[in-house]
Amino acid sequence: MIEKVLVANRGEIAMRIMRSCREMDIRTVGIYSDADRTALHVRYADEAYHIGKAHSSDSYLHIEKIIAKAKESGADAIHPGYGFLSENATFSKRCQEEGLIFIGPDPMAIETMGDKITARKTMKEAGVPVVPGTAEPIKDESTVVETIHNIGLPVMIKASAGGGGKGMRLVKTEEEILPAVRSAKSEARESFGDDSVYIEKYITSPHHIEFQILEDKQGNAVHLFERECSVQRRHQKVVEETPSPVMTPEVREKMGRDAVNAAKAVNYCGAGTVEFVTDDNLNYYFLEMNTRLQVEHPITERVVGIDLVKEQLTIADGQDLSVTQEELTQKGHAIECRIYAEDPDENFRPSPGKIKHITEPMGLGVRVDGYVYEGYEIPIHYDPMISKLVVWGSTRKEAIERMRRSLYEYKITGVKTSIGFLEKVMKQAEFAAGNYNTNFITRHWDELMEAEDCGGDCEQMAIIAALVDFEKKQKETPGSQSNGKAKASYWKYFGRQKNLTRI
Amino acid sequence: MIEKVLVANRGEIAMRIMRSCREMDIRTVGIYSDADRTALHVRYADEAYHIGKAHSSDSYLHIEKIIAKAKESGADAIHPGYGFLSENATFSKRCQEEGLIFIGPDPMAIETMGDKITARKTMKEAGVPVVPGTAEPIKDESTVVETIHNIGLPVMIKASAGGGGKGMRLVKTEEEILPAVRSAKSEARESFGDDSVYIEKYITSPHHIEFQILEDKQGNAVHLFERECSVQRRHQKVVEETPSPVMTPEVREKMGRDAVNAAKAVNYCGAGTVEFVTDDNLNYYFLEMNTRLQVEHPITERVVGIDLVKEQLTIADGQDLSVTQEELTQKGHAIECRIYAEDPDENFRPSPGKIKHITEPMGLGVRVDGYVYEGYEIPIHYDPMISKLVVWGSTRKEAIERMRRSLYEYKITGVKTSIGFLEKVMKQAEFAAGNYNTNFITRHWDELMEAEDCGGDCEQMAIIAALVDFEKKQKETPGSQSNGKAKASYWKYFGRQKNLTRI
Amino acid sequence: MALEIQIGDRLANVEKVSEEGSQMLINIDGKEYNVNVVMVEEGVYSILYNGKSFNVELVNTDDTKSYTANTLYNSYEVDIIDAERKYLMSRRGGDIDEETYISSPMPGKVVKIPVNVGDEVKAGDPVIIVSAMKMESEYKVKKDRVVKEILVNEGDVIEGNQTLVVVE
Amino acid sequence: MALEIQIGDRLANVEKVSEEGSQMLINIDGKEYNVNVVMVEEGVYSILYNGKSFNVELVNTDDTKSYTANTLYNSYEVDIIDAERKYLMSRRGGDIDEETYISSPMPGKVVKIPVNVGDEVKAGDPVIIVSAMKMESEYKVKKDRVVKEILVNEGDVIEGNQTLVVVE
Repeated sequence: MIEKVLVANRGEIAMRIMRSCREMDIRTVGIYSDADRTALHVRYADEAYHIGKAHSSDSYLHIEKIIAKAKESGADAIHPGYGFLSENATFSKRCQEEGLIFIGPDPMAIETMGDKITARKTMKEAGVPVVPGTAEPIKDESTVVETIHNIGLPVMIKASAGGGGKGMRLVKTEEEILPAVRSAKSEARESFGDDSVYIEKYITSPHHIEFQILEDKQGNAVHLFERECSVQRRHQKVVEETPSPVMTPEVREKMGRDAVNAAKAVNYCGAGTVEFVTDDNLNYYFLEMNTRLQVEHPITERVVGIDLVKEQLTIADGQDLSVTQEELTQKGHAIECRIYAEDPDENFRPSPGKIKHITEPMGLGVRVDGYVYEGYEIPIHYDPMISKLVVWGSTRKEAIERMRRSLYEYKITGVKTSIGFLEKVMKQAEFAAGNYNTNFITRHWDELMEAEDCGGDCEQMAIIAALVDFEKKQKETPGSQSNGKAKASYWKYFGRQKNLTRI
Repeated sequence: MIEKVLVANRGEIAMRIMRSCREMDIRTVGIYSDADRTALHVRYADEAYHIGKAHSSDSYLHIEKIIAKAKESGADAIHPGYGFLSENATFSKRCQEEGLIFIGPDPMAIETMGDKITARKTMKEAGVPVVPGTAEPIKDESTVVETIHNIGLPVMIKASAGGGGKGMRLVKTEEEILPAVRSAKSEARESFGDDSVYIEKYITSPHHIEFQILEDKQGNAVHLFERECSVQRRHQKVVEETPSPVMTPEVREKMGRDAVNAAKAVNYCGAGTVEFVTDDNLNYYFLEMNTRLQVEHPITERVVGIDLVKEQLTIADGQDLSVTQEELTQKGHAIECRIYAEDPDENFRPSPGKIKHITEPMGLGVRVDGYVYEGYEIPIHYDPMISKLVVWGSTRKEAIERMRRSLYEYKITGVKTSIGFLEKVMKQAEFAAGNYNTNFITRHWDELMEAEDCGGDCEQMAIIAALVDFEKKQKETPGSQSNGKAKASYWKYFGRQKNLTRI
Repeated sequence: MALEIQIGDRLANVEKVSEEGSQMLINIDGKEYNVNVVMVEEGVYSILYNGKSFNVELVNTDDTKSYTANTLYNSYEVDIIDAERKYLMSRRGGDIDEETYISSPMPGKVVKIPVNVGDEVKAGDPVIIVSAMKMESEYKVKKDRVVKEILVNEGDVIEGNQTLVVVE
Repeated sequence: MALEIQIGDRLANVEKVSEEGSQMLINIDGKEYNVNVVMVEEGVYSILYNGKSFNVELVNTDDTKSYTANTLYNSYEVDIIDAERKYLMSRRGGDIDEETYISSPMPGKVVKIPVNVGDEVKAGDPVIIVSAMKMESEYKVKKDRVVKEILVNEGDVIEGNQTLVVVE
């Protein structure tokens, strides 16, 4: 069995991986950049080594430095986490060459899935549905019209040589077809000197639904059902849940089978995720495959009852999958909210800084995967995600209620966070109804940006607390008032006022 | 539906109840004694009222004060938690009289189960096995011998008028019967002037196994399977798990049925626990019924997937049980460790005081139900339990590994805790094997008391940390050395400095 | 001691009328509040008022007289306006041009300074670009200005609210 | 600066030989340790030594020179023996009879004082009973003694390590 794992990552995912390693009695090696000496994964690891400067290219992305540390420390495997080198075929290859176990698929699977065109082709061959459309550019008008009819409306016409929306036309009705084709082609010709176009099925209200898969080196593969990830802001997932509220048992079985086929088509090894775009009628199309652990993997763990990191480790070790498809079931409902150090009131700008105080939600059905602690200074160099709040409920309704309760309990000060924003997401009737798609946040923007109010008394209580605190400090430090240094504070005071008024 | 609940308790259980209330959108009223103004349940409740002095009889046990506060605050129900008034029939009755919903059974059920003799009688009538023995004292020697033969060896002979071990004899073999009966009777006569005796079946290596039950006001009753609570120190549970490692499906079904019958025999209402003493061959006998929520209820919640507090609330509200027996299943394995503020190295003496620092374990399969926070001073007046660490694993082995990992991560300073002791319990081979009984801690006392050692380097690292910390403080506070008085004035100076620079 | 406390746009007159242990009578703009106030953690206050349980967390911002006060849903900027501050405010009046000191509200790294001292910049022109957590933010002038002073260099790691560029 | 540090029963000679940022060379009883030491939280140190990651939490006990140091499994009492403390120790010598000051190691409430000043008590007799968290503890004299002073009353709430009864 693998005895020592180097975790080539930081933040919550490094902690997540090390926790499972510890349960399996596998020793862990952490690496850290200049910016991460005080990071929790350095404290939690059995061993920790400095790897380079704060910039990722000199540390968490530096393949050779990481491999050297793995060998130096006697690690027999490397877990890349997500992000950084997790989908880097070269890294997977270099590990192979150096006799280190890369906890993930081989370079070929990463490469195939990493290239959109190759992935699409491979999936088509494997019988996995891809978004209907033309593989080659078309010039002839009648062929274009015929193709559109074959694909079925609505479709998107895109200029082959295109970009920036030029030569792009959305076609919803029969009558629009010919005029749209003509104007698209003419605009394309004018813009790019080339009037050939692609045709692609247009998904009106797309859902992002993904399937977790596991495959061992013996070729045994299973799926662990779906995750609904349609609550997105600027293509970034904000909330994920499983099961998907729009899923049916029949479609689940079909999609699951396709996800397994997608993995088998590239001789996948380890944990991966097959992402589908799905329309309101549950027609689904392969989008891409993430050849690594996902941020949102914990909701699957909770509902299916499998530790995915442990499965990654035993698979990497060459062992058989611990479960068969028939043994896998979903129980209850899980939701994840991603907590970011960002200021929703200021267009979600990042909010790095020092954590003053944290109160984590506790009790039945609550899991927090985080890495910040009181007094920790979140570096400016990396991702602003500070934790993932995962709840489980026996029903979707209970899960939402529990998520609301947990967000209510979750207090982080020192930096701004998205907690309040997420509370508002949980309160939307459309979210409760479960029939949302990726337009959810855009459509509810105004409600989500509305200030909440805890009533007039709150303001009075804030005044009272400030008064009591100020008088308390006055008593503790008599005479701190009456001197010239106060002038400095005055300037800062205005500095702050300035910032406020700009808001 | 119940709209506002007064929680007549404190500590982790008050928090536990309020969390579920919040998820159900039920408002909560907390009460607090002089010692509890800063307690977490006061901060978490929607409303909180002072109720009396630190001594429980003036606060958490004062029925009339609590009822008055419930009415004053407009609460429609009272949740007693466990301990305090939770098994007080008078309290249940007074709530009834005042038109308040008591979240628990009616006075009759509490009374019946509260009296050992009545409970035993009621159970026998309901066909629930009780420890075989004589219901009436016997004087006649030949009747005694006959009774012993009927019950079967081993038995315990106890003086009817007895106490303190006088007139008590353990009989294991046929030959011992007559001499034991005679000496017991003669000792009883000498000690108490009465030579009549009871005979009771003796359970050699007893397991403490209990069944969780739920019954609604319509008489629907289910059991939620067993909890194994045999890791005990001085009859106090230390570790609990479910399923019991010694249980078989057949016995589980039989015991479960008996537990339901026990509840039905007293027209039970709400959540309750039927405790059985069980021998190595899984012969089981009714011990007592706890007519309230148990400390260890979370392990059942985790494996069965039911929020027991929510069930209590909906049952109290008059609603039907949310599940039938057929729908209930156990998934995976859960273990609870009770974390106490006590010093295992000093004969487990209580260790109240101020919490300096807490790091709670996090991640997959971990639940912490606690109530202390950094800076909180644990009062000297109440129970030393500060939290319950509950883990789940897909197998018992994984649950143990996860519990070890979680105990490793769990750091509390400022007070002594039982965390290290529990780590040693988890490491015992006999615990891992699962065939332990209530003698477990006594039998492994020496191993459990052994000091662990993290190796010679730890001592060196402690020295280094102390050196660095001391030098750091020296630098920050120059001249603090010279003498006591200088130090005091220095601190004033420093306080002022700090204030100035902050301005 | 009566004080003025600024909370958001509102200026409140506040006075602690009496105090017995944690029980206090506090007058805010003429209305009396009978409250029980206890600091339970550093900077965290538990307040019971009319039975209701409130939690207020105070974080000192620039000095001991300025706070961010977090309640359940709201976050307030609170300033204690005592005699000293009042005096200073009256002396300085409102004559500071707030837009001449360009700063970033959060810490980060200076990615680019597309201007030099002496440059004339137009309203809306960026004068500095700061990166934090993989996101870049441009800071622009709101009116036509001249770059007077540049206090940082490209590549510098900066604090939040630190003046980076001065224009006039 | 070379120091003596008492850890448990052991007296160690400790010196910081050199320091560069968080990287330090520390000599303990003649052996050199090349360590990377950072205080990550108040009183919590992360130490990397030979690649291994150690966490040491320090809690000051009586003063800034006395600590409880918690490592993974062990808890140590650590005292910095600097010149001042050395002098105090030498002055005080070992002439304090610790058994004449009866105290409870933990806070609690005095339940009963079964003796009066002037009473002669036998070895093993309890002189005070303290209750904490629903558990009572008796504190007994180890030799035959006379009760000299009783510093608390029944019902008093007491601190840990506070002298309760003096015997001689």
